[in-house]
Amino acid sequence: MRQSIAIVGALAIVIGSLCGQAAAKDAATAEFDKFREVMEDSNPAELFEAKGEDLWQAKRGPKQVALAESCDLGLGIGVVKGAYVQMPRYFADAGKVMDAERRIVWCMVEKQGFSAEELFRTPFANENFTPEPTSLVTYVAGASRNMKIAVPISEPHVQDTYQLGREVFSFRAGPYDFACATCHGEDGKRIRMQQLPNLAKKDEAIRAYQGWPGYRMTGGFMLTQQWRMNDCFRQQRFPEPRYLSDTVTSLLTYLTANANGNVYKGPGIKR
Amino acid sequence: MNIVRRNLLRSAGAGGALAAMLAAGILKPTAVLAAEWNKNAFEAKDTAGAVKALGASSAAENKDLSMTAPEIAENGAVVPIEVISKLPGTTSISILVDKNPFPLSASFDFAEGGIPEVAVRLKLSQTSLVKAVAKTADGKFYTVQKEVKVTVGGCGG
Amino acid sequence: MADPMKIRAQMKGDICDIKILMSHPMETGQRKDSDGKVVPAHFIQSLSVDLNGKTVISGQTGTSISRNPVFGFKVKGAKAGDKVTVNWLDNKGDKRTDEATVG
Amino acid sequence: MPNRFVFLLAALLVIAGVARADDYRLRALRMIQNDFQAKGQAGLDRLETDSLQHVCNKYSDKPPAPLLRLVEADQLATVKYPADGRLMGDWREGEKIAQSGRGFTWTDKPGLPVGGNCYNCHEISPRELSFGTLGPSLRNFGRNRGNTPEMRQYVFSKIFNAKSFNACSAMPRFGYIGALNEEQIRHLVALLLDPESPVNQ
Repeated sequence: MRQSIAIVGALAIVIGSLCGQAAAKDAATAEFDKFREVMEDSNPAELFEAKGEDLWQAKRGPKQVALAESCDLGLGIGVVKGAYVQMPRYFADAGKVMDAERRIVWCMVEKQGFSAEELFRTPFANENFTPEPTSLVTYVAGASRNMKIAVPISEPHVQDTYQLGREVFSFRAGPYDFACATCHGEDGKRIRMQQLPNLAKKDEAIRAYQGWPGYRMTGGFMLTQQWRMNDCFRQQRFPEPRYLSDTVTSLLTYLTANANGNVYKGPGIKR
Repeated sequence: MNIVRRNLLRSAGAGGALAAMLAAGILKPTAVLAAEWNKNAFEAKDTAGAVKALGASSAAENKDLSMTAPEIAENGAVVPIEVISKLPGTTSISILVDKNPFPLSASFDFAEGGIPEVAVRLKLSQTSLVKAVAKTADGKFYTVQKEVKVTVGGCGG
Repeated sequence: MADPMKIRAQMKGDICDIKILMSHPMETGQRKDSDGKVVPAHFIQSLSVDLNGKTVISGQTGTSISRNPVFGFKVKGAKAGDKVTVNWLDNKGDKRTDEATVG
Repeated sequence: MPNRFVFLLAALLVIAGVARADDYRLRALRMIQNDFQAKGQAGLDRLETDSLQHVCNKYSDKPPAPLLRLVEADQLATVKYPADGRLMGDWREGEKIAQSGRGFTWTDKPGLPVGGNCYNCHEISPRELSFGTLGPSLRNFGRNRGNTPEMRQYVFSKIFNAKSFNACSAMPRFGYIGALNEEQIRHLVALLLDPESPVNQ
């Protein structure tokens, strides 16, 4: 009995991948791809880049200091161009490996004197509200457009964080037994109509990486990589990862370093 | 002169004076914009009503009026639509979403220099016909339409 | 006050390609917020594109235009260095004017 | 002699490598325990792995064959069949359950009914174009496999506890975890096997 089921099962998989799927999938996917370029050509994310640039330049916070004159994103104080594609990286002043959003918030708290508690309370955008770090990340990301991703993976702290990220990626738990890898560990899969890049592979990880920060068509607001990780864990039926936590940074280190060598084309526009 | 503006002048009942004010820059452009919105057409609840309010009685299909629209939209909240009119003397292009609560989505008027080719992004509440209506200088109307399917998204369903 | 628009005006041959991004909620008046209350309609109703101070395209819009609207227009008779001005006005009387130089 | 030396060195390296991987795994687990917070119905207890999850995590979803058979038998034993023996419900209801992806996230309201999530991963009815491809296509499932009592029992068991047939399958254990009740699973069996279901048209 068991054996015959297995044989029939295998047969069904073969039949499925030969006919049913192929036709329907490809028509829809091809249609999406055709309009992707149109969407990317005029991406409302640019509106948030402009907002972020203003925030970066302005003297703000209790200390009335501009990030442009105080924040080091890894390439020297105030240097924005090219910084995004070289993060996450290790920051000796914080003693941590940090992704872009984590670093920006660190600068806002340490250099400008903003309240961490406040920034952590509403970290993600909604229809009525865009957090300042979101606009700042979008600006910083946009300043690395068309540059090669180069996470300094041979740096020991970054390497260590990468290895931890790989473990987080494949950790199965929760009521549905899901890991990140359950949906993002194979090539060419979809959930409903959404492509699921295989985050372990260079050419697929880049697709996930440059999607975020991204302008989300649903709702029409800007969301960051930190949000993407948070919402993946929600759909994974996990409890909530803390904003800017080591776990999220490790995952971002894993998937970004996996995309090393590709040219960054974001910020993105997403369904 | 721009047709919408001409209507405005007529309805204002003092065309000459208003035109003079406009020319003198006394009325800011946004004040003119405010007077232009065609409430009847935009608040019509069906396509037929909206088209009528635009002044179009019958509209013929013509190969010189074309529309680019996705057959299946990735997201109904943002559907890219492009309408191109090669009809000589095109003065306006209107775009309607048949199944939306208020079908009329946008209406553009072209003055000298404006090419009748527009790209917009629309919300579609469900799978629907998207329709464009173009008007030419001789008062004739033309139309083109395409169906856009709206799909369910991933995960949450 | 509303956030600035992003306007790109680029000559392609003898045609000027204009792309406009606007920052606007474009509320339909049908959406409910997380508390179940209807969010009042708030949308751009009119816009105009001027080339060197002369209106070349004017538009009226309804609630079907997507949030943070994107428009693409084409204009002839322009050249590099010309000024493109875009105005919009919404149903609450908010408005915005921004300029770009044709490149 | 040199051969033995190389062999020894290689063995040591392998052990060191394994030890390091285990070390990262343990540290990652500790980091996760530290970095999550309960939200809505998603409590921290969800980070504790049960025996099945533990095995799949430990062996990266490829447990050795004897263990695999043991785990699968263990999972199959959790399947509770309807007392009245009825395994077929209404495919129309099944289609609705298959469409819904709701349930168990921290934004979902706790309790039943939750959705089957089926279209997230499977092609099912030809009328629904928006389907995922993580799982195999189920188009013509009943037509290809036959609407036999054995097949009904297999489909019921598979939906109740997918791990009964493939220990580290990506598919959740819908019945076992209480996401879908007996009645809902019956409707899904009908969606796949009923000759009237669009799946088989």
